[in-house]
Amino acid sequence: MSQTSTEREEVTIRFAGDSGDGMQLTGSLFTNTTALEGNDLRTLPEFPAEIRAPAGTVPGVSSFQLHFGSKEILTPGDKCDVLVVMNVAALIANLSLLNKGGTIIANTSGFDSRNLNLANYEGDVSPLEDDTLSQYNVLEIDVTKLTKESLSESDLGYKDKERCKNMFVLGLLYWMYSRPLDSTISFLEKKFKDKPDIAEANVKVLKEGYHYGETTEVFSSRYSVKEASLEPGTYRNITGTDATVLGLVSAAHQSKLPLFFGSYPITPASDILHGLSKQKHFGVYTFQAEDEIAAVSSAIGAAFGGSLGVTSSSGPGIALKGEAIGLAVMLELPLVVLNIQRAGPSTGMPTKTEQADLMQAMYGRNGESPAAIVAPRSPADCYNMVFEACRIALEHMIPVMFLSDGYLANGSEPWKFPQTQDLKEIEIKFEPARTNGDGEKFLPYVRDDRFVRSWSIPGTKGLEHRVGGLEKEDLTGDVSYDPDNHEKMVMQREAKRDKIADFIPPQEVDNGVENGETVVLGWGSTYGSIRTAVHELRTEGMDVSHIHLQYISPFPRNLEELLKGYDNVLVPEINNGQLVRLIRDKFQMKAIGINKIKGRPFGVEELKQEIKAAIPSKSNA
Amino acid sequence: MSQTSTEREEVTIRFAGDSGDGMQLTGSLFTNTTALEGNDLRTLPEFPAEIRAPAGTVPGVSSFQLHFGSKEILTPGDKCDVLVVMNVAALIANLSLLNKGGTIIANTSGFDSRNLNLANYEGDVSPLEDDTLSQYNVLEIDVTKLTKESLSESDLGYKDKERCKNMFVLGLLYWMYSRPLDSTISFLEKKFKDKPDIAEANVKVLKEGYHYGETTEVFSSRYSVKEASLEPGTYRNITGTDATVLGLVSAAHQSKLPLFFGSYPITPASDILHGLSKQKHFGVYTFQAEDEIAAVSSAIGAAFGGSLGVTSSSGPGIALKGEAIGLAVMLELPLVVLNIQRAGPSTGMPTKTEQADLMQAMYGRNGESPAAIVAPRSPADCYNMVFEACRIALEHMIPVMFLSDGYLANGSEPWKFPQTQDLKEIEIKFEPARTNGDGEKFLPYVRDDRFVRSWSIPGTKGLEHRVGGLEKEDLTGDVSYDPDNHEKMVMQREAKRDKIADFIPPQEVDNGVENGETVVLGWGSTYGSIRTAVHELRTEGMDVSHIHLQYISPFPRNLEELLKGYDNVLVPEINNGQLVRLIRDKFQMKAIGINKIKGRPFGVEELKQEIKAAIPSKSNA
Amino acid sequence: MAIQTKITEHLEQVTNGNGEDYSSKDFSSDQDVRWCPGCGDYTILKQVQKTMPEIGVPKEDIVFISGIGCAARFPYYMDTFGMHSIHGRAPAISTGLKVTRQDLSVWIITGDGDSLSIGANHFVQILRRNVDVNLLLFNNQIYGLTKGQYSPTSPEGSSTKSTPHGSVDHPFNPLSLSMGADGTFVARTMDRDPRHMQEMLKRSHEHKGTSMLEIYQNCIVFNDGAFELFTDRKTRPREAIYLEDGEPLIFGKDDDKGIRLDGLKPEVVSLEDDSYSKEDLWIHDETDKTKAYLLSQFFDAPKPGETHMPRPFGVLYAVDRPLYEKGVQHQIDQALERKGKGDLNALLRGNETWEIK
Amino acid sequence: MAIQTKITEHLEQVTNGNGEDYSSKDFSSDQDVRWCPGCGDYTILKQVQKTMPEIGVPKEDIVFISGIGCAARFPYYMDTFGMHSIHGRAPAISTGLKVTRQDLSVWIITGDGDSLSIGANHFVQILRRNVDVNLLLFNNQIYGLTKGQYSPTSPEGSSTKSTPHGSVDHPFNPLSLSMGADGTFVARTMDRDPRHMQEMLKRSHEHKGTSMLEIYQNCIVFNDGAFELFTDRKTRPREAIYLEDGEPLIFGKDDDKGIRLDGLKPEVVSLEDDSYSKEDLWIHDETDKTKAYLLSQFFDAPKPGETHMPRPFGVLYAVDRPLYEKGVQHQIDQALERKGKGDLNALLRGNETWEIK
Ligand SMILES: Cc1ncc(C[n+]2csc(CCOP(=O)(O)OP(=O)(O)O)c2C)c(N)n1
Ligand SMILES: Cc1ncc(C[n+]2csc(CCOP(=O)(O)OP(=O)(O)O)c2C)c(N)n1
Ligand code: SF4
Ligand code: SF4
Ligand SMILES: [Mg+2]
Ligand SMILES: [Mg+2]
Repeated sequence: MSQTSTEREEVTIRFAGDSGDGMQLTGSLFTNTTALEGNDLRTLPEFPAEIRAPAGTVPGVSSFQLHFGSKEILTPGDKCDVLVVMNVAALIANLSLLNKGGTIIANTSGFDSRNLNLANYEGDVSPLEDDTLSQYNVLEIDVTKLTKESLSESDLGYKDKERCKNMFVLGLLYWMYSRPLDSTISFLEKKFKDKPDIAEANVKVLKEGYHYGETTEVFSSRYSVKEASLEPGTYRNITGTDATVLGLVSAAHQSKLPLFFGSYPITPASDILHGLSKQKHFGVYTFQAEDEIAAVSSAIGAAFGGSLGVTSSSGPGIALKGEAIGLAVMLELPLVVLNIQRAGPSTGMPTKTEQADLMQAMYGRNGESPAAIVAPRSPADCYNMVFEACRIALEHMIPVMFLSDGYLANGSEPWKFPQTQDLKEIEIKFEPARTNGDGEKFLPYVRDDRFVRSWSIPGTKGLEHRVGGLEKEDLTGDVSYDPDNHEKMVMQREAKRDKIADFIPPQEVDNGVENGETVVLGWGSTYGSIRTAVHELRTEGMDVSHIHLQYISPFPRNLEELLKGYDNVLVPEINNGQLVRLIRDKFQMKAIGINKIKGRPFGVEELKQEIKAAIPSKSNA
Repeated sequence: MSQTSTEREEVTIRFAGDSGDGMQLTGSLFTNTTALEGNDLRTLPEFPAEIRAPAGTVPGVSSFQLHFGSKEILTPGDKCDVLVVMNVAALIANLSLLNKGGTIIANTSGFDSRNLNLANYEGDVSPLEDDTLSQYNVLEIDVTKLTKESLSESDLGYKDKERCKNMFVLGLLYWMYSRPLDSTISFLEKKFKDKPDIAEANVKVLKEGYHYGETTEVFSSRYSVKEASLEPGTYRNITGTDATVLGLVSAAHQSKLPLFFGSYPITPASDILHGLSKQKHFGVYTFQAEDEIAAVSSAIGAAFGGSLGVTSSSGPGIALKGEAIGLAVMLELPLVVLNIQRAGPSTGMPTKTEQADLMQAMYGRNGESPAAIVAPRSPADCYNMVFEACRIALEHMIPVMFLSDGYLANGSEPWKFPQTQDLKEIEIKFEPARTNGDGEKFLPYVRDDRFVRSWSIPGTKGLEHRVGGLEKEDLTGDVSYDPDNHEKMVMQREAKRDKIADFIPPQEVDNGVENGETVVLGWGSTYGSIRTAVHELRTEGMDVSHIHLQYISPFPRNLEELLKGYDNVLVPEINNGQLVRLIRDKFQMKAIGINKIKGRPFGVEELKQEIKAAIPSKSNA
Repeated sequence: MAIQTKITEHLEQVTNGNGEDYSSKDFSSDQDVRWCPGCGDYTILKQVQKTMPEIGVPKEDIVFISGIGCAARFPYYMDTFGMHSIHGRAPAISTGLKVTRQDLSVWIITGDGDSLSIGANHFVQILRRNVDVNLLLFNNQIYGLTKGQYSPTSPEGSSTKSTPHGSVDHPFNPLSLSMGADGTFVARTMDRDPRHMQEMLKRSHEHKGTSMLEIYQNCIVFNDGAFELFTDRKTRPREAIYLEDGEPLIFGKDDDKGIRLDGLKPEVVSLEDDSYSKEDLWIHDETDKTKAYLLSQFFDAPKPGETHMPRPFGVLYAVDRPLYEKGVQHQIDQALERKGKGDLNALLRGNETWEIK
Repeated sequence: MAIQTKITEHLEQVTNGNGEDYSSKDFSSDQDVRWCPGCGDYTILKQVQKTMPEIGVPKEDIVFISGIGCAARFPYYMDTFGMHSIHGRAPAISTGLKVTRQDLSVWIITGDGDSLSIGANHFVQILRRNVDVNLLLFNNQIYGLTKGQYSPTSPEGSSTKSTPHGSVDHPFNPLSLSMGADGTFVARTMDRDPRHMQEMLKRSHEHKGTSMLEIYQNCIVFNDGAFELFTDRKTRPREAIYLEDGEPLIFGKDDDKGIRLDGLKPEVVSLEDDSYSKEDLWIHDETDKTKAYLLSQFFDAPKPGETHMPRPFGVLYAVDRPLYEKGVQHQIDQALERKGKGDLNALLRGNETWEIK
């Protein structure tokens, strides 16, 4: 018997099951295979808020969404075409994310009465038995049973056998989307090389799933998704967190400085600490401090000694660092502060994403305390922007805030990774020693033409000097209460921050025209949704362009001029309006915010609606 | 022999000497006498940055400036007409603050070679001997010698006698400005009632100084300053710090709540803790915490228990409180945070004034974290605005930031103080107990028409409930990760803050017209300088008005409309432009900043120049 | 409170229970408990809910305040007043609450990271101030909520998410730190011994002052078996010693071992041969600070030659010392006596006034 | 550092002094000293400047890091590298510096408020980690810079600006707290005994690990005479005891008194009558933790009946324990050995890549 094979331009699959069902692994294996097939893709895992919520319950559901295609893919997809649910809780938690008419692959043994209770499902019969799912195309498969059967020969224990069931689903989907099994097989063999029987079992079940697709009638058709036209080159898949780790190691490498990373764990930033603690052979120092204040303080201490001092946290922890960041502003030492934003205020929703710490980054310190701010726009871009954060901090002797978020940190995409020869040099020079000959006093606060002072590290003869948080006298760096000196220093610290604009790329229009009716101005993790939305609106014939900021403080020199080229400036943000305030204040132009504060990224569709809705109201203003 | 008596509308006297010379006492005694004479006045002490810098040195100079007159007096005066200097260091430190042609009263024994060295004075002869002071009218008096002589009979020790010399100067000035001695005499008798000989000596020297004026020829003339036309009533003199203390005690009294004040010392806020710790008989709890975080946390704990929880600090300490203030935002508990601002960033210049923490108050927390902000405009106004801060916090269950500064805290003015019957009631109501009868669940996050939730304190049967920093579910207050709920709660917290605008007075034009060419918009401690400058400019015929904000978040409802009535909006601030940013952002209008960042208030003259300079540039825009 | 306020009025109106006829069920809230299956926190919750009915406090007068962490979710599950605050600050929040509301029974729930890492300052300060609250330190030697980094109580060499090659910090000894901070009540129990835990909870409640109760709690996911030596039926007799005030230090299965003091040096002796009898043993004295410190030092890995000491469970130290909040209250009452209730009009008027007509 | 960096290159270029032929003048900066006349800080500054030439470290390799307070202005007056940081954080800053720059001699200058109030967390953490820095705790039992509020070391009842009716908090015992935090070097000296201070400064420098040296410092303006009993020639012999390793505990004028141990209880005995001789006395042993704790407890006001113990000065406790920074460095070196110097290209490439043509 034969099944037709349909071609698809893009597909979104969501794997959902109990935390114990291995959906994250299933998802990432499918991702790797798909990447190797040359598709463009974006992924987003969703973990339960609890460490390990009771099995079978809704809060215990863990899911992984993969969006791949032969076209440019920039978001994990608003909704999915295929939803894999290993139990009823997974269905309850995820049904709203399935497109009408979409396919559900349900593991029937996850829908027995025990599971219905655990998930405290309202209906008295399983949703598979009533018409709850009538608008969907449901495939019921007793994955658990089939898995066990296929392993009847194996002498593995019950639990071990049961654990293979995700491979069955994976195999099935590989068949559905015409993907090869080899990369997964070699992964399994590597992973379980000390447990050959387990490896064997997993591989067997994987193949079983694949054959199940081939041999059963359940599937009307299978699909193929062609290679995407990605820029030629060598690619890997990477998450925002890994990209950040690599970017930091690269910056240390390019500046030839030791990397000191002082941090205190917090979701969703902790994984950067974990990642760096594995890079000791790059001479990376990681310090898990007693709190965020000690973390940033230790980084300042390291920077005073000549290292690349970096600290990381998320909203509440960043709030605690404010005072010490102010010290770094006054000391004019390099400092990189990573804020992997999460939903606030206060503890908020730690596992949900948000962009609401921009104003804190800008103003969350006492006094006039200018720092630089950069923001990555995609998982892979975390690499570029954290590298830039380090470069700016080191070359301009200033604290730099790097504003990523949970959505970027956990998401992944294919990355045409660079090699060392492709990387920028980071120019740093320690002030040389002075021979006791010339008795004249060393002046630590003399500035160069970028208003940057020298980096004069301990251990350098003749440079003995004292710095501190009290206002400094121009040039000497001595304590000064002189009124004019204070104003001068405040202005110089600001001028130094603003001068950075001469050392960053000018702002480009990401998509669209330079002078047009409407521009959508974004920053950070909204890039994918905005780019996709604007692209589609343009193909619908709308005069709308997209500008996306990666450098927020200072703004690129040409930004004002660019923005003034449009009648409408729309600013979508995952907050209640923050960049939009900076734009209004700085350029005194009318800018309209489009805001979503749900701990979730913009969906492409909703964003398109919002953009359309926002424009007329503006034009007739 | 007779001396002419000239009448003056206003006079500024500056007393300057070594920290040990008692200039602060001298100044405040002259102030009290002058107040009793019915003059309007403003004072400003200036302390050395060091606790007790070496005697005779410039950093050791302590001074006190008094500006009084028969007209409205709103600033301590840009420069002084009379400068009292007890030694050469005092002259060096203060000469620049004396008006050309002004009078210097110099204690010659403070100008001997020893003092010249201590002050490391450049010139090789005393400034009294060369022509350094040629443009001034210098009176040289050997106060020390005259004091000792007048006490030759007394059997006091050398030091004690020497200490009386400030009374000689005071007596002399009383004569010069035709002031009675009695209030000072009774003060001295009270102060030294256990040391009658010391009292006697001081009084004797005081009179000696007075007679010296009468009998010697040194003075060409004496002056008189008529009563000011102050609003009828009973007055006292008060500093910003004392007014703040009284305001807090009054708010506790009017809300009938215990006042809990959790604080950690820091200049210039510490004196509030000192003042309140003397008010225990009002049921005031003061807690000197281990740090600012514990201070604000303890206030939150007290508020949870039903008390009026207040915490205080200055810039760096406020930065540390950000995370906990965010918790209070989420808990929706009343909390009052006093920030007595000082020059920043970082440790900055602790003894100097600045207004640069407005943005921190507005945005210095993670996530969307709306708090209310109020700012006093004069020392006595600290009473009204701290009372308002408490009222808003208690009636709207929200954290309120009170932004004063060192200039207001240490300055003083006459105050037509209220009595209890003049005070507003503060309406608070604890949620009543529930009889176990009605089993239905208590909902701590139900809101009234002001979007305010109930205050449900421990000890109330049936109200057992849990609050916390995780996002709350609407109504129930349970933990919720629901996307729509989060957006709703973010909006409700903001709406609650904005709703406060219905419960504060509409903004008035302080001076000038409602629709005009130019308005000068100020906030906080710049009131006196702006009001005086605008008054003078108007008398010079300029179309300029003055609006001064005491409520900054939310803004008064009518502010936008008011501001739109002018062609030019000028915003003078003792910072690098902060309110001006909020105005531009909120009202999308072009506003021009006038900024001074010297740790000093605006002088009236310089402000007039700046205002004039700013306007044309705007008009031809 | 000597002064009438809205609070005192409010409390007069509400007629609170006498706190007698409760069952443990009355203390469980409507929230689903969300710890990992098998987490030690469950049994602690159970023991607390069992103990509450016995302390005779109306539940509306009980407040649980926690910081952040797995342990810190505890208040959500207690049907009393509660606050799940911010990381490490529960002691400071509780101080503000207890000083102003001395009528309440305040319980702090905190983890080893919450109170010995970010919150260590507030931890030592509340111990020295001796505010009358009960601090339950859930020590699982790991950061649970953030998915398994080492904590200040993790043994050297712990390999965790943030220390793949093993931790290099020397850990705190929480009980010695508490002694060093002049705590007035220092005790230890374990999740696997419900009866002992209940007893310790009652003792903590009864003690007037800051009661520091360390609870060994198993984190089954990230640090399983950290305390097995003490919790495992087989090894417990050898490795754990239960302290009883006034009783000799005896342990071992069928009480075959004792501890005596040779000068300042504790040593384990056998009670089987006749060389030593109970009379020769160290008699536990909860009020002896030096002995309590020594007991808290039954902790470090024994140095070569030294006999290995069992880990003490029970109350190591318990003495009375004036309560911080009482001192504060006393000054207020004194002031009221000396000056009488504050007269606001007089305060507003100050010392020197003048008339403008 | 095994890895070549710009720092190692830079340090190779600069040829540093051998740190021998210095005089104390070489360590005084060009800044005018700005403490109150008669402040104890002056003599401490003097002793430090006198000691520096003797420790044989080039001054460009010496860093003084302070928090905020009068004491904390100290670095401005030393002609070495220095940072006057923020309140309480010097230990954390120093940890970051020392871990990355083990070639430097790092000195922390801190006050009783700076390190036992706002900075108490970092204080106990650095002690447990045992980073090789020298922490000089200027204890004047008051907040000097903020003009006289009580501090965590002010005795109960201290009436200060913030406690007009006397403080009600029970103060910390800094040395007991340090023992509780497992410090490896715990010592005390006083501003009025220059020679002893110099000796203690040298000992602090020589100790490998966090050296906690408490210095009794007189604040002449806000807390004058706080330590007079110990500093005054007349009372010192009676009230202070100087510790010498391996020597019996003897004090009193013409050494007429000694201290012996009766079990765990120290007691003062007279050496005049013949009932006791030196042989009977407690022999000081810097490595004995229990004895060190006991000595740190010579602090509280004696309870009725108890003999009054003199206050110990000198090194109470000094033991070696692995240094935090060495542990960190060791892991890096190990990793380098195991994996070789990191290959960035390989790291960037990762495990699985694919070609797009
Ligand atoms: C200011 C701040 N920093 C960091 C965190 C992240 N965080 C939450 S709990 C925790 C530590 C939890 O460990 P522990 O206190 O031992 O509690 P456990 O989870 O082990 O019960 C951390 C680091 C936070 N929520 N807030
Ligand atoms: C964050 C912060 N909080 C408070 C202060 C104010 N402050 C400066 S020094 C100090 C305490 C000083 O006492 P101590 O540490 O004993 O030093 P001392 O002045 O007595 O030498 C305080 C509270 C500050 N500068 N920064
Ligand atoms: S992570 Fe550990 S401590 Fe946290 S709930 Fe799970 S088992 Fe318990
Ligand atoms: S205030 Fe005290 S500690 Fe500070 S400088 Fe003066 S005397 Fe020294
Ligand atoms: Mg833990
Ligand atoms: Mg001090």
